[in-house]
Amino acid sequence: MSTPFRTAEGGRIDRATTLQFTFDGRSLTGHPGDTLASALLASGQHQVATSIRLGRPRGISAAWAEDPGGLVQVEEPFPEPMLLASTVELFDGLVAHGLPGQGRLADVPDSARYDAVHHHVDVLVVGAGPAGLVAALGAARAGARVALVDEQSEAGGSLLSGTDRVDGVPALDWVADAVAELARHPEVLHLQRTTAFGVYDDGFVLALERRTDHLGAAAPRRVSRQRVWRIRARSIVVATGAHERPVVFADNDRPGIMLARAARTFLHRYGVLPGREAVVFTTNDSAYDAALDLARAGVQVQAVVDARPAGSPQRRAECERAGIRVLSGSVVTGTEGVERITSALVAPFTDGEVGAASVIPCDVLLVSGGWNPAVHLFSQARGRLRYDEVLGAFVPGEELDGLAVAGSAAGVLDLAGCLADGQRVVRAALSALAIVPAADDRLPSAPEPVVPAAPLVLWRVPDTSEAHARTQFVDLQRDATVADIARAVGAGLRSIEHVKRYTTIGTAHDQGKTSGVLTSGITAELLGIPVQDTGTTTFRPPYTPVAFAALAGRDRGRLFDPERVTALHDWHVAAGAVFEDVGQWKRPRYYPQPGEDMETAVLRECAAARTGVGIIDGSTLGKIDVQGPDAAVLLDRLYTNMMSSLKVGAVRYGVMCGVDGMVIDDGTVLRLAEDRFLVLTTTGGAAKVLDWMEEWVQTEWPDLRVHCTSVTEQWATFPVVGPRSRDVVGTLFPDVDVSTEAFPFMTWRDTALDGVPVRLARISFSGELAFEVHVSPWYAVAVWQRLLEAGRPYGITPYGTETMHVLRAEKGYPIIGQDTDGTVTPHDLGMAWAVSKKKPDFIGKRSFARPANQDPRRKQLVGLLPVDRHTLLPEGSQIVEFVADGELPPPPVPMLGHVTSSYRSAELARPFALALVKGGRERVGDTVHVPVNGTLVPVEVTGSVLVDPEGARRDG
Amino acid sequence: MQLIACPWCGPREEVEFTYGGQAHVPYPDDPAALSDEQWAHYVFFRDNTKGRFAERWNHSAGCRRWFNAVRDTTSYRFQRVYRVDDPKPVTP
Amino acid sequence: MSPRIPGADLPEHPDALWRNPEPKRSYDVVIVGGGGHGLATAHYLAKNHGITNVAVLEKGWLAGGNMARNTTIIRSNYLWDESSGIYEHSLKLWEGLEEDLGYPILFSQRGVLNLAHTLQDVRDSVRRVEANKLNGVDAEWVEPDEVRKICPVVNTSTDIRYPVLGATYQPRAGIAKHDYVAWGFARRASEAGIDLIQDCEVTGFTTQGDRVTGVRTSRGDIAAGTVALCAAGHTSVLTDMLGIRVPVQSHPLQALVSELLEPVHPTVVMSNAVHVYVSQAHKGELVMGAGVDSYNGYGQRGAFHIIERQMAAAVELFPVFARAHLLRTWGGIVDVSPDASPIVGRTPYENVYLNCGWGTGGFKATPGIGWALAHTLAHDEPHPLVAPFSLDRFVTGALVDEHGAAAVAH
Amino acid sequence: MAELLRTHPLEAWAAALAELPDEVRITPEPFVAMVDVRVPAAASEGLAVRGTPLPTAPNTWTPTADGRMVWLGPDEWLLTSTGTVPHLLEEELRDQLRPVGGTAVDVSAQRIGLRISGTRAREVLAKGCSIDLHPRAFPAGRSAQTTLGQAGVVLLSLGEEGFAVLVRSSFAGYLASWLLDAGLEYVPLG
Repeated sequence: MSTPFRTAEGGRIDRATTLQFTFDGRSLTGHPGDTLASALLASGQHQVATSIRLGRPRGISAAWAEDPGGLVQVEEPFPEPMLLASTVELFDGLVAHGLPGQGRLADVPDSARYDAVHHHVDVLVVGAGPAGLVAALGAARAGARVALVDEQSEAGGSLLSGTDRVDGVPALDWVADAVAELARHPEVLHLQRTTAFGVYDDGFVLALERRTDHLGAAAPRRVSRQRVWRIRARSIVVATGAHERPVVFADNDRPGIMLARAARTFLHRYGVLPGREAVVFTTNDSAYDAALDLARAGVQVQAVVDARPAGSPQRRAECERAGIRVLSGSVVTGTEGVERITSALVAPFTDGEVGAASVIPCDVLLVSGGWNPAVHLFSQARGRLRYDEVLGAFVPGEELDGLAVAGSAAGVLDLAGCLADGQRVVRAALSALAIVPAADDRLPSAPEPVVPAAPLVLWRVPDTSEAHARTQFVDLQRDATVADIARAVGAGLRSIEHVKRYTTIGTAHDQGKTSGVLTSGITAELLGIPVQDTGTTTFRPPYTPVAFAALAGRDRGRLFDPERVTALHDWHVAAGAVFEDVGQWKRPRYYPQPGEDMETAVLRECAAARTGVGIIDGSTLGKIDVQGPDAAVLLDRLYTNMMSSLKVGAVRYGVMCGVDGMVIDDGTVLRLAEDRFLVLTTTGGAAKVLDWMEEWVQTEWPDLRVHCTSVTEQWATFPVVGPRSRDVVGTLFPDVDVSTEAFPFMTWRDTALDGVPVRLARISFSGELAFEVHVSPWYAVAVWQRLLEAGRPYGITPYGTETMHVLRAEKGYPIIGQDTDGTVTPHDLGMAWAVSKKKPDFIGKRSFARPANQDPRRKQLVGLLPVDRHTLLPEGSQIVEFVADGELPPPPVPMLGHVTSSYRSAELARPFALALVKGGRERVGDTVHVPVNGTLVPVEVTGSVLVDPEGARRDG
Repeated sequence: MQLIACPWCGPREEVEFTYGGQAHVPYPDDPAALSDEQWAHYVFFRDNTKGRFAERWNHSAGCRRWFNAVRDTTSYRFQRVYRVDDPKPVTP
Repeated sequence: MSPRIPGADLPEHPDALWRNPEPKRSYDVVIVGGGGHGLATAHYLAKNHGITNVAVLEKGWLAGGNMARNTTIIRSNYLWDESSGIYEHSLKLWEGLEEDLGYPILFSQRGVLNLAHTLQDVRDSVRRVEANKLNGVDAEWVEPDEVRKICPVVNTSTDIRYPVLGATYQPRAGIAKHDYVAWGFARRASEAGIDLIQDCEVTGFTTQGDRVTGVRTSRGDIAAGTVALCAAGHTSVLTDMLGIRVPVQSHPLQALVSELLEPVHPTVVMSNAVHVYVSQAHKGELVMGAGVDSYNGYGQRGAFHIIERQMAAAVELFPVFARAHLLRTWGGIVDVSPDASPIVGRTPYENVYLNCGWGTGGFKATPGIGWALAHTLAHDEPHPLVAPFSLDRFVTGALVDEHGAAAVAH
Repeated sequence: MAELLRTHPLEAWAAALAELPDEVRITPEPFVAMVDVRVPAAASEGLAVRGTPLPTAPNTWTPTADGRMVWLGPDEWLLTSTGTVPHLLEEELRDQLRPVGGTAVDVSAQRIGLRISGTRAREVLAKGCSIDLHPRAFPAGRSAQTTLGQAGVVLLSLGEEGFAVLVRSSFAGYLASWLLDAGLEYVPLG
């Protein structure tokens, strides 16, 4: 429970409150404001896990998302794999353990909520460090709509890691003032714990806000755990800072080795000492701050090892004043220790030659090889990168419209420079938006920077030992080393993409945040070419990993995809319907009565429709009002048959083809007036057919005076079907003469029920006498119930789609999309009668003349009757030639076609099927075989109409 | 996810639109007069330009109007949007 | 020290992969496109036909296009005879490929489930399974409880938005490591003396009558006896130079990967209605493909809303994936033909062969098409396996329509 | 027999909607007559329908004597009326517009209306609507056809009174569920 490495004071933690957590089974404590990493370090634990391939101990090496070492699995409050100890905020009851590179998913569903919000701004600033805060303030003061997002739990960025002063006060006081001022601007959205992870076109940025993760089990259940902000910004300021770059040397992976600034972060932000005895290895001035800060905090700084021949005269003087030894022109060549570094091997480094090493004991080794600007978002925006030879890093290499990079992310590494850059960049952004900066927008001051000594670009400490190259780790997460890169180059690889794939560098959890540039540098060195020519691998979203569920957002469970329902849905549910998904619609498939399975229920429903009366909710049928003087012209062009000759008051069946001549939809057309038709489409075809009509009218025939309007949900549609349907409809609508003579087949009549308009149509999809009742859905429930009441004496039976399918199949009526598959013409369906020979053209006509359409072996729709009178052929079954000996020949076995629809028929008292069969109409009377579960079922080919082929029943 | 400027509704998210392929491919005046090959070219063959491409779009979740656009298929950026009855613009 | 993680070790690559030669001025065969198809064709030209005076021209880095970007699913359970013919031939080659190439390609025959969520899905699935069986392709229809046994993390609850009604299952299907496959072919081809020329962009062709005499490239002019176009998404760029019209459209297709996870997903699952296809690779990452972006695009990137929809589908079908993390997204360029089947064979130029339009099927076809195209080039006659995929089917109307029928892409 | 009763698609949602706090008030609007009006763009400029000029600026709506007139496209409007029964409104408009080449279709039941108001109304809509709903960008009188969640909607800004959302009737249940889910975080635990 002890925290021996916690400083006595300081840091941005709430020392008054103690949090309990468990790591690798050990109970530990920390404070609000800690991360899991800082709490572990406070307890003296550096090692978090072992490495994936070599099993080497690995520890915390950075204080935020660039850490390649501290991978953990959270177990409580809910399992989440592959998080970084450095980014997990501590909360009471956290249970976690270290991970050797592979996480574990929960085995139960995640009940947390996730959501997304769209947000629009003039200026989006990413990063609330010095440059970002200045930019956000500048935009806010100008009255712009601003969003400021930052991935940390509090604003400040690099200022949280140091002891800087801004405007003459401690920098974090300035940060607090800035945050308070931003909060006063009503048009500013300021989000912490929010990572901008992807930049897309037109200023679109996705950012993940971790809303409740830091609350642990106390997270409110009704609030989303994580939220994706979909920010549309007219201008983006990327102020994402820079990642410190390590230097590669032998055994550079031991726990206790960390980036120099990480040590400052742990010290200043979390009040934690990374160790007692430190060695600092650097190629630039910045790491001296870590040495001096740690020394002031009581750490024994054994040496600053500076690879530069002359080091930094000024920083050396500071060190000397603090009693710190500086070894210029020296490098760390290796380390010792097992679960923790125990010493660094330090050797002179002159003109690229490494001398004999001496041992310096230490329990922490801080490393700085310079800085890599965090150019990820700029690169995602397809900004070109330029290699900066002084920094030894890739920096933004061009100006982009609508996205600018400020501060360290642009390679500006001093505080005053970052502040000024933030202002410069936001002013340019505002200017492009014609927004005038506020007169009182003042640049905060920072101490004039000391001109640093030039950094040395050093990717790895030269080492001729092959054994050492195998412990010179480039990508710690992948256990990939300099030796691996050397092998890749030796194998003939020249592209950095090939090197990455050969070595797997950069493909792990951190996506190469620390290893990417090193790999480019080392590869260039081995190939003897400039780093610029090697380039980097592509930066791809997301910047840091994002939970799948966060991206799914609200589209989960019942909201995954909209459920479309008719006005009668609640009635269907109450009636015990079993539903079928038809596109997005929920349609009753059948209505089982107690004890019934589907087969019994459907036989009962079918019998009712064939012998008495049935009723179905057909409201999902697509309906399109086609209106205007040229309405008939349009329909003539789109249907294969003639619609212009249809009389007002009449109904006609029609087929529609694509330009390739294949059937795309069918349905009935009611002529409502000379200039008006009601087109009924299939349920699945409703939107498609309306879009099809609009496309032709708008893009090809704008001269046609016609308008098409969806009225699918304007009309509830109830086919009343069966020999007694006339009685039912006649009872409910006594003013309508429902006799065959007065109301013939394929006509419609308007009437009313209690003043509510009702349209009746003599349309039959079953072959039986039938009336379609169309009424406004406002009254759908009431009219449906009236129909049921009127039908009660006749045993009116609601039926579902399954019965509808049986009834229509018995009549040989195809379902487009079930009995067709996009390769079927009207002729294939036996519907040559529905293809006009008079019209000079209609959509699809020309394709009928192609050679393949003339092939007599085309598949045609036929009926099938299993000879044994009881086998129900599975839909989808394939059909083969009859084989006399009952044994299929070895594959490939030629196929004749397949079963498209198959049902048990109450009417026929046997199962039957529809099928597409090669040359099928010529084969009526033949017996063929259908393989079913390993046996060959003999099947007779018949015409497609099996019930009432004369059509005697349609008039009752 | 870019913004597409509907000629009527202005910039809207890409998801509100559906793509209609190459623009300025008119339905033949007399399909019956075409050879099978010519007809096949109307039905199946469309340019697949790398670079600036004139194509059709529909603001399907908005005003449902078709319009044309010149877009760079490499950068995906829209350079012009224009109404279906406008001629194909000459772009630099 | 903790025990090794399953999958932590990838097999080692060889110490030598390929030479980096300067292009010669003339070759018997020039293959344009150094992706999987081009490299496989080169390998089989050398191995099966003894033809080695061959150059493979690649404008970027070898196998850096779709080969590097696909989700590595291998299966042959296509509907139509023509399709299952070429894909099944390919699958048989996959089964011996590791030995043929002497390269550990991590070919894992873990089976593929194609889920059915609607009654029409079920009909289409049974149709495909029955056709597969008659064509000698291993396939079966499995009920939801069997789906759960094969892949326990699939949500087979009946009260989800689109319940799983069953699936087709092809046990011999699986995945392989894409780079290793490409590099295996490249290494063998290079060893056989075939020149693999990278950073070599074809900028034009020289022609004489109805013959192409050579290619112009960013690394100089190269004379060619026969030319094979294997440029996938960039095919139209080449055919435009030749004045040949080819009915393909290039679209962005995105894919994504999670971090490494303990094994939870032992097979390959594909679903059309709830659009998702997923496998768990050797090292433990979940690999998924997203839908094709609707518009034409050569940008190797797509729109993020497609990824978001993909994630919603993944979490719907695999609830335990909720806190897996999206690590990386990327895009390829698929060339899609009107009937979703490839276009392979002759062109109006008598010594130029076309190989394109594979859409999302290119990776799984790699050995098969390499084998058949090499045969075609060697005999100057389309091999029967590719003959049905000729360009002129669009004129006759004899399409191989995998759109309408199979309804299963990828 | 009793008079035919009307049923609203969101009857089953009424209780749940009523539990939302004042910050997010979601109320189904009463049934009104709605007619889809088409007038060739050339004839629409200055044309008054039932005394109200057609709003020809895209993405706007104007109040009428007893309803609203909403721009849906360069030649398409949605006219609502509380005072005329649907089929009579259609008939009236068909008669009026036929001479100028226009058409009219009763679509009263095609969509239902929801009123969304309260201080969190914009925030709730922003969870599923990509349009900028800031009062400066989407003031009273603006409209948009767009998507909310996965439902196509016509969205009207009513200014201080919040927003009206018109949604296809078959999607009403989905949208209500979606809105309840989006509004849940504002519902105090009770």
